[in-house]
Order: sequence, then structure tokens, then C-alpha cells
Amino acid sequence: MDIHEYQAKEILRASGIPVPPGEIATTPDEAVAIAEAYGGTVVVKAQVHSGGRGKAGGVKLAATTSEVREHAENILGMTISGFTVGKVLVTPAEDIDTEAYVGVLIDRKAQAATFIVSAEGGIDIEEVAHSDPDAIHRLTVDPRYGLMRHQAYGLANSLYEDPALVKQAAKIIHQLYAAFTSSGASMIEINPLIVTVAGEVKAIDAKMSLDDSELFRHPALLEYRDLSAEPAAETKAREANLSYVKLDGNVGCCVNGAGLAMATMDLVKYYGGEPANFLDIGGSSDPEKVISALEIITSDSNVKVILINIFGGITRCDDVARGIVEATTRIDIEPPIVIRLTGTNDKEGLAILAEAGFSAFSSMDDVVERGVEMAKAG
Amino acid sequence: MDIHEYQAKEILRASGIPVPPGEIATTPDEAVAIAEAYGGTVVVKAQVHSGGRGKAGGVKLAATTSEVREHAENILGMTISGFTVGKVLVTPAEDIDTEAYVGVLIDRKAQAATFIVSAEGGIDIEEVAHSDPDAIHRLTVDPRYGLMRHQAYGLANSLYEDPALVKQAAKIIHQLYAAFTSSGASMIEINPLIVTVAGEVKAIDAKMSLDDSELFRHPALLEYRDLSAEPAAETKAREANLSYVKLDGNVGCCVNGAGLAMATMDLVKYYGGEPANFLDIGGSSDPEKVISALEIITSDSNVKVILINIFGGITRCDDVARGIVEATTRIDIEPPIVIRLTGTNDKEGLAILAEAGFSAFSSMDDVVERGVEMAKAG
Amino acid sequence: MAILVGDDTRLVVQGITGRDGSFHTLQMMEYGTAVVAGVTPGKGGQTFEGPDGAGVPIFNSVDEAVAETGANTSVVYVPPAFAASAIEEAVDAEISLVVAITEGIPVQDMARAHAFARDHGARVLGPNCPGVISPGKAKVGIIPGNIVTPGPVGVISRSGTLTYEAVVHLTNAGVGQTTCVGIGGDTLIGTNFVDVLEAFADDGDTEAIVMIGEIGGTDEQEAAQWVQENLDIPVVGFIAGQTAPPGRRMGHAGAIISGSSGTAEEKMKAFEESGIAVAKRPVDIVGLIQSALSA
Amino acid sequence: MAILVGDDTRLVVQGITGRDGSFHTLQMMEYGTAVVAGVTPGKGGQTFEGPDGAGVPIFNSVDEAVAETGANTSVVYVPPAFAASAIEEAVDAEISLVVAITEGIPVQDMARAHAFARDHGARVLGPNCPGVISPGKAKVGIIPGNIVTPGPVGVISRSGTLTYEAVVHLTNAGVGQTTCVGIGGDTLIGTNFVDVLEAFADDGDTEAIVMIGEIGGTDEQEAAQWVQENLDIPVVGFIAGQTAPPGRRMGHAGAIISGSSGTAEEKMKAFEESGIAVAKRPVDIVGLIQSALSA
Repeated sequence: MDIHEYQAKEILRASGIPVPPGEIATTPDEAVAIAEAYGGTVVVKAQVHSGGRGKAGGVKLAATTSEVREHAENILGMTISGFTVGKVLVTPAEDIDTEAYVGVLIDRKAQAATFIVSAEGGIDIEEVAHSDPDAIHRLTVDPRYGLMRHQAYGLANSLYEDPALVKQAAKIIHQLYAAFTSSGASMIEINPLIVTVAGEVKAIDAKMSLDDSELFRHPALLEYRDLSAEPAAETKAREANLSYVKLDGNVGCCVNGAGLAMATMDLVKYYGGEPANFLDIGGSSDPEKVISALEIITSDSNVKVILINIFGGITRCDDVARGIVEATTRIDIEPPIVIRLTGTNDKEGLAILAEAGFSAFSSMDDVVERGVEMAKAG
Repeated sequence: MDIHEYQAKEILRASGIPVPPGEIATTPDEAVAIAEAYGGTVVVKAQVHSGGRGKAGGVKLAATTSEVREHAENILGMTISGFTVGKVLVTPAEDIDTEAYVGVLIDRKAQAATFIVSAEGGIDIEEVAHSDPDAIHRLTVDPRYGLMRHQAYGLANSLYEDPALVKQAAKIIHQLYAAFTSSGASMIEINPLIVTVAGEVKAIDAKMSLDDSELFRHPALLEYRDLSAEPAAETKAREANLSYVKLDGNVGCCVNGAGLAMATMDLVKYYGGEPANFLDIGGSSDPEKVISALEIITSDSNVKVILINIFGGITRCDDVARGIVEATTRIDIEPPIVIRLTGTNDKEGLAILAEAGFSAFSSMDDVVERGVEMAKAG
Repeated sequence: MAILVGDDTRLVVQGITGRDGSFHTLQMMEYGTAVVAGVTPGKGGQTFEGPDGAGVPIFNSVDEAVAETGANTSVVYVPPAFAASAIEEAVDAEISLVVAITEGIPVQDMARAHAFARDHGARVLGPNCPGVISPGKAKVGIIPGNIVTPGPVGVISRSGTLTYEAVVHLTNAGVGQTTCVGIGGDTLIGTNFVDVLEAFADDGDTEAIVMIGEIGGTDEQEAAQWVQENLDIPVVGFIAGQTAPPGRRMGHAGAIISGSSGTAEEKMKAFEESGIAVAKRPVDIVGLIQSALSA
Repeated sequence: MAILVGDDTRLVVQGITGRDGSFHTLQMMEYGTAVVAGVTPGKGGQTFEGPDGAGVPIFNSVDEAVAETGANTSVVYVPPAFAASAIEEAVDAEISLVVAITEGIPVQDMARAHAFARDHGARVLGPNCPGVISPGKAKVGIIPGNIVTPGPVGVISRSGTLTYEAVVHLTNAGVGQTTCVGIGGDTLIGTNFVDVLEAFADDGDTEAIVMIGEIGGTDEQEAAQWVQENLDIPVVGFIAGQTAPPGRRMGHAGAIISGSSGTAEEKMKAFEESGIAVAKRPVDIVGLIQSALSA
């Protein structure tokens, strides 16, 4: 789960990391009031789950009240990478001397949290990695020992020469790791970590993703979920324990298993169609899930055909068949449905479908070909 | 540093372990007032840094107010293993079904914290180890992983059969380990860990030692030091950063290095004398330490002769010589002093001594022989 | 022969009394797997009723199960919050192969469990994997027993049902398998493609390999390199997720294109450059494997 | 020959700018030890002034010191609160021998540092030890250089000044040493008697060993057993603390009789039963070693 900059900053602040103050405004009036309370120059920052906010015009310096109002008016309601800006963060501007980058994320290969730091901050770290790979320092934290004192100092030494700055940075790196483990994060990025002209090290921008699988341990963090920042269908899918990603095509896909779901989308494309979505009903056999899945797919008005592809394993075909039949009686499904059903309890499933007047394919290629055909026709 | 039962219980309670309430009384009146507030039967328990309190009559059940008063009067002021009882803990009596033992300590060989648990509790664990070694279960905690969930359950399984008790015990074992690491303990013992007739697992007695070397990280725990529970000379030694242990002989020893100090005591015995103390002035070269050491030794009225044995390494002989001379001018030292001084800067040291009218031996055997002779003569 | 599981497998099921655990224990026993013990804390002493009146003793801990039954392999159906601990328990009890079926285990839990397994020299398969089946010998996990058949092909996959899709085509075409291994779709998995490739390379009977990857990470690229440098037998590959958009997690925690890295395109390219025949559709795997076997 | 330190030793001093660190660095350099680097965080780039105008470069980290100077051994004079971290830093920088002089390091810090060293195959000597000296070759730590002389006897001790007491008697009697090793008086030490005995056994030149123990723990008993089972050269032993009362810590954190365990009596008995000649007084070590050498 991605969270907003202002939320990430709350977590970092709670871990002791120096982060300038800031408040959230949802209207230009609120933004102006916050800026006036701070006095002086402020920064107005769009709060959306996307990088590149600066380039998109979503981050603006404002020296006067009228500038604050103007920027807040422009940014609120703006669309950045498909996300509509509903909130801005208003925060006092800092006198910046230098900018660095400090990030920590789960590294697949090292199977552990890994720090990435660079004295070149304030810009996209992938660009730095490309243009000047030596400017980037990596450190994998052994989960058996956690971040060790000398390692935090080692990273800090690669950022600064001045011992006073090294000491501040080492402390921040420790606090960042503590925030990472205690919040069940999968990624935290401070970019930039600045040195002010007064010689203080501070985090002035932050990005953070939480591990969905660990959220159950952190009920307070669940409050950070911004439902306005995700499409209603995805919210519904998550609540029903389904994986759903909306795409731009018209062949609605309902599949069990992530790999098979991706392969089904790929096959739709192979046969000349365009998938409308990724949807994995998972390994369970709950007919309710099938009903939710069909509701979610049909909420997309682009969908011309619903393609159900089930290979029973844990999922039992009879349960899926029951869900399909139940869904068609309970909700109004306009697009036609094509079904492929094979694997565990497929005979029972096919019988249930037949009774309700559905037929089903046994081959994945056949069902996809037919689905694409119908989408084109419809 | 050993702490009292009631202090250990405060730490365990703060870690979430179920511990019955209890309050401290220093007078019989206070004990009665506490018991009346609880109502019902209470236990009156001597608070001293010693095991075997029960056998010594320092733990008594009191069903009535007059019994509380009687026991408090008897226990307060009582001497147990050389410690005078200044405080009693008054705590409600529990309805005990079974008693177990749970302890955790630093194991030298495993180089890590090690749990020792036994379903046979309430008695001396060393006796159980002797009479029924199979009743004892040990588990070393790998410091890299901490106590793992399955390990806590494994220990709990060895204590109880009933899953409800196992669950409570596993939780307590986890909390105990957390208390151990977060307080910098070297030993915590819950004996007994009881099951009440109502099926609750509780810690009703606790013993705890803190690692002196880690106390600097836990300033709050320093408050637990009970100066009334240690001789004034040891308090003074600790404050002066000296190691001092009082013994029963009359040859006062002042040595640099723990091994040499013990060997000096042994040699006193070898030559027919009895050491009055162990005293290690440590590796530093601070003349003030020598002065404190001589003050502490002379505070023991048994001391007939002061034997100074210095082998300079880190410790420089001239510093020690300066300390001796300074001490003899600053404080009134009655017993005669015999000195052995060799090693780093011994020539300078001997010169300083000579100027002040002291002579010194170069051999340890010679100085000890002479010291013992003088103690016998004096 | 076969890899990972076979005639020597003595299985303990962790979470045997749960909904999934009990269902799949029956399936595994029906397939002929030697399920020698079950573990559910607090239910030690009870017996799990298998098919045809066979009973499986239940223990409070894996430790006891191993001591009493000589179990050497475990399968984990424990809920996510406790699953990493269950894996650690199995490793600590000197189980040499732990197959973790559970989906949704916190990543930081798994970082620790994987480290613990490495320290003890134990192999973890998964988590969030369908398990492993050696046709005619043993099934550990949830791969349906009726879609496999003994034969010369080794199958490795990050996916569950997509594996079934591939395997059933092979079986229908009369091409049997030595072992089918699902390595799991999580970000941190214990056994990766190269580990399984090495095992197949050492297995005398595996004559060709099917490797099914998906978007996210670089495991397939490393596997391709390993194949090129070390493997003598032919490999057929398939990658799912050509139509997946970047930055979105496609069901599996590990199936996500980060920036421009981890795409299906680069993985297919790596396969082709390493001499791995790439199937365009799952069904095409059959023809490619048949020509590889007859080459 | 010699053990642990010798002609190949390239030393980095951690805490070189501190009071003890700077004093003993001078002493070590005067003895002829190759002190190639110092470390004090925040003082990187400065130079430590050695005797006769020799300069030692100071670095911010051991890592840098090793990279720039090829240091292979470190000695730690860092204050107790940061000493365990300094040991870990040296181990992480692939230093193979870390000599920890610091007294008063928290025990739980050391449990972690020792685990880290074991994981990396590094040897930690100490903490709370006087270090090691190979007469005429190298001195790492605080053992006075003027009391030792080259010769055939290996010395191992838990104590500092008591070792000096023993060694000076040997030297005065013309009996030189291959290496004198102080293993330290703390509860958790990295290198124990058996480790050093093994090293002496592999050293071609050590013809007899002096082993000086004290009350507390069972290291001496295990050493005695190892001597009996494995060692071909004679050993002379001494145990301090015959007059120590039980339950009281005698200066060293590790020097404490727990209940009835760890007494001088049982250690002397173990020595005798293993054929180790036990000296009653430190001075008696000389005669016993001389007869051992001439036997």
C-alpha cells in the first residue's frame, strides 16, 4: 500500500527523524490559512501516489499569500499520472545547502532490507544509477543483526565529509531503519535529505510503501489508506480479497491464479483482443468471491464480454460454477459470459452450469478465441 | 547488581507478565495497613539480596491483622545470610494449584541468554538439577534471532499439558525475554511460576541481577540500588571505580588486577595469614584511586597491616607511589604499610617512595611474607 | 528418479487440522504420499483421519513429530501471521525441505525465516507456492495429482494454475514428468529457478525442462544465464505478463514491473539469447518439448 | 614461530586518539609492532605521531583502513558503550584477529558481537584482556614488552598483571616465550583456553605451556580435558582465587563462584587429573616449567 508524503513524514517524525512541519489543505482557503500561520515562504505540494510531481507542476514555492492561493488553486484538482490531486501539503520552505538521497527497500536477491544512498539527491535515483553509478552506495542489512552501528556510520560517511553531518546522518539512517521495520514497510525513500545552510540534516520529501501482508499488525496504519486515491473497483476488489487491475481493453477476465490470469490476458492479445483487466479470484473456493468478481468486471463499462478461465486446484470447479449461477441470478450482468472450467471437481461444475443453461469450454485457447471474437462482434 | 524481589516484579509487571499486586512496608504499622487494604490472607516477605529467605523464616503467611503485625515485627530487622531486613513486601496470598520454575541467564559456554525451565518449581533449582535432571529443560537463545515463537512454545510445552496454560506460559516466556534484554539483565528467575486454581499462570516470586556494565543505558534502574543492602565500604569502592570484597582476615590487600589480587590473597594464606579483603585498583593510573583504596582498607578495623602489591602495566608505578604518599599525608593511616612495586615506571615510583621515607620490595613473595609476619606481630 | 520429493519423503503437515491443511492432507495421502505426522499446537495426541481408515498422529510441535516419526519434509498450511514461525520451527527441527503453501506472509517475517533456513542448511520452497509433485512417487502441496504422469520432463514455475495448464497439455500429449516444482510468487522465495535447475541437472532421469516465469525481478534472467553456462539438457520457456502494465502488482506480490525492469520482454529475450526455446502460448510448450526430446 | 601475532601482523588501532589508545600505540610501535593504521570516527585524514617521527594514518572506519593499508589485525581501545560495535566493525572489514582490551562492555552487546565474529570466521581475543605478545616479533595490547623474551614457552592466562608476574619469573630465570596470550576476564570471551592450546599445539616452536586460570566457569576444566586427550607437550598450571568466597565477583566479571561450581579447588583437581603440574605460588611455575622442558 502506497501512502502519501505527509503520512510518510508523520511516520518518520514519530521515529525521531528531523522533518519540517507541514499541514494538509483540501481547499485554497485552508492552504492560505496554513501558510499565514507559518509565515514566510512555503511549499505547496500535491499529495498523490506518484513520482514526478515536480515535473508535473504539482510542487510550487510560494512567497506571498496570493502565490499560495494561486498555486493551491492550480494544484488541487490537477491530474498527475492518472491520479487526481485532492490534498496539498503546505510546509515552510527550507534554506538548502546540499541534497542527498537515502532509501531502504526489500531487495529480492539479497532477501533482506537494503539501503541505497547517494550524495546526489533531489533527482530521480534511477537516473543517478544510470548516469553516475559510483555515486550510489548500497548496503544490505542482515535481518539477523539488524542495522549495525558501524554500517549506519559507513553509509553516512559516503554522504558527508563533515563529522557533525556524518553523526546526524548516521542517526537518521538508524531511525529510518527502525521506522522501516516497525511499520512493516517494503520501501521508504527520503529524497532529498537536505543539509540546511545552518548545518542541520533534514528529510524534506518522503515516499513510502507498506507491505500489504503485514498491515494486519499495524491497524493504525490502515487509516492511512486513501480511498479517494484509488478507483472504486479496486477498493471493492481488495475488500473482497481479490486482485484486480483495470486495463484499457474490452475483454473482462476472471481467472484463478495470478500466473494463469496474466497468461489469459496475454492470450487475449495473441488472438487480437485487448484485456479489460487483470483479475485473480485466488485459491479459495468461496462462491461469494466469484460474485464479487463479476460485479467488479461489469462495473467497467468498456467490457464487452466476460471471459472466465478456471483451472481447478485448490479452487473447486463446482464452487465456481455455483458462484457464476448465483451471480447471474442476483445481479444484472449485461455482457455475455464465456467459460472454461477444468480441474478439481470439473464434472460437478459443468453439471451445475449445464443446469443453469451455460456451456463451457475445456481448452483455454478455445475460450479466449471465442471471447475475443464476441468482443469484436459486440 | 542484584535487585529486590519487589523491584524485579515491577520490571516483570511492566513487561506485561501477570504478577500479583504488592506493596513495601518498612514498619509493622505499614504492613498492617497494606494488608488491611488488600483484605484476606497476605504473605509478608523479607526483601534482601539472598536466597533461602523462606527457610530463614523471612516469608510468612498471615491470615489476620495480628498475624501480619507479628510476622512484620519478626522479619523486619532479622538477619538473613548477613543481610539485615529493612523492608518487607506485603502481597495477597494466591490459591496455588501447581508451581513451576522459569529462569533466564547469560550462559558462558553458549555465549548467549539461556532459559532454564522446570515443571518442578518452588524449590531450589540446583536441587532439582541434582535430584531429577530430566525435569529441567534448557534452551539457548541465538542472539541473532532472539527468542523465536516456536521456542517459547517448546519451553511452555515442557511445563504444561493443557493448551490454555501452554499459551499463557509461552506469552510469559516471551515477555520475560523482552524484560531480560530491555533491562540489560544477567539473570532473571521466576520461582515459582504458579497456576492458580482458577487456571491463571502468574509469577509470584522473582529474582533478578542486572549487568553492571549495561547500567549506564538504564538510568532508571540505577534507582533500584539499595545502599542499605550493602556495606558502606563496598558502596565507596564502587563509587571510586574499585573492586572490593570484604573478608574476615587482618591483612589488608591493595593490588592492581583481579588475577594478581586473588593470587596475593592466596599467597597471604600460603604464608599463614588471612586476607582482610579483595581489592583491585584496576588498570588506571589515577593516584586518587590509590587514596580511596587506602581509605576503604583502613575503614576495616580488623586490618593490622596494609599490603600493596603493584605490577605496573597500564598502571604506572610512579602514579601509584604518588597516591600512596598523598594518602599518607591526607588521611590518618594507622596500620603499617608494606609495598611491592615493579613494572612500568618502577624506578620513578621507588624514588618517590624513598623520598617520602617508604621502602619497597620487588618480589611478591617477600612482601607477602613480611606482611603476614607484621599482621601476626601487630 | 525425481527431485525434492520422492519415495524417501516422510511428510509432516503443519496446520493439519485447518481447512486447507486437512483437505490437502487427504489429497496427498490419496496420491500415496507418506504423511507420517501432523502438527497443530494444542491438539497433540489427537489423530487425523486419513482415507481408508489410515490415521496420522498429531503433535504439538514439529520437534516431537520428527522425534516420533522420522519426518524429513514438511508442508506449511498455517495462517500468514504464524507461517514464518512455522517454517522456522520446521527448520529448527532439522526438516531438510519445508514447502510453504501459505499466501500473504509478511515480507520481513520471511527475510528472517529465510536467513534461519540458510543458517541451518535447510531448503524452503515458497512461500505462496503450489508445492511439488513427483508423479507416481509423492505429492507435497496442492498440485492436482490427476494432471501429472511419470516421464522425462522437469517442470519449474513461479505460478500455480498456469503450471497446471502447462502440465496438463504435456500429460495429454503423452509427455510425462520427473517432478513439477512451483517455486512461488512472493517477493522473497526460498528456492529459485537456478536451485531447481541444479537439482534437475543432477537428476539422471530428467531429459528436458519446462521453465515458466512471469514479470518481476530478474530470477528468469539469472536462470537463463545459468542454463547457458551449465546445462546440457534442453529447456523450453514461457513468460506470463506480456500485457501487464508497469508499477502494478499482478496478484503475486513478486509480479510487478519496477520502472522498466522485470518485463516479460526482457525475460523472453534473455531466454532466447541463452538458447531456451520460448513458447508463445502455454499450449505451444508441448510441441517445443517434443522436438527437444526427439532432437 | 609464534601464534596469533608475529612478523605478518599489520595492526590497526581502533580508538587511536583516546588516552589509552594513544599511549599504548606508542608502546606497541616502540616494541616494533607494525602499526599501519588508526581509526577514530571523525578524525579521518589526520596522522598519529609515532616515535621517531613515524606517522600512522588515521581513518574514519576500519573498512577504509583495511582498504588503504592492508591491516589484518585490530586492537580495540574504544570506550565500553561503543566497543562491541567497534569489534563488529573490524570483523565486517575482514580483520581476522580482533584484540579487545576494553573493560566493562555490556554482556548482551558481546553476545551479539561474538555471534557476528563466529559468522565471519574471525577470532576475537578478549574483551577485558591484556592482549598478546610474541617476544621479539609483535605486541598487540598492553602486556609490557620489557618483561618478555623469546624462547620455547607458550603462556595463556585469564588475567593481566598475574600473567606479568608469571612471565617475569620465567624471563628472569632465562626461560623465554613463543607467545603470551591474555584471554580476558569477562563472562563472555571470544577465545578460550582450548582455542589457544590448539594454536600452541600447531606452533612448531612451543615446547611447554603455562596456563593461568582463576575461579569462575569451567573453561579450565575443559582445557584440562583437551590437554589430556590431545596435547603432546607438557603444561604447567596455576589457579588464582583459592581464598575467594562463593557468590562474590572478584573484580573480573567472570571471576565468580556460582553455588559450588567454578572453585579453584575443582580446577586444580582437574589440572592434576589431566597430568598438568600445578604451581602453588606464581614463583613455583618456573621450577615446574624448567623440569618439564628438561624432561
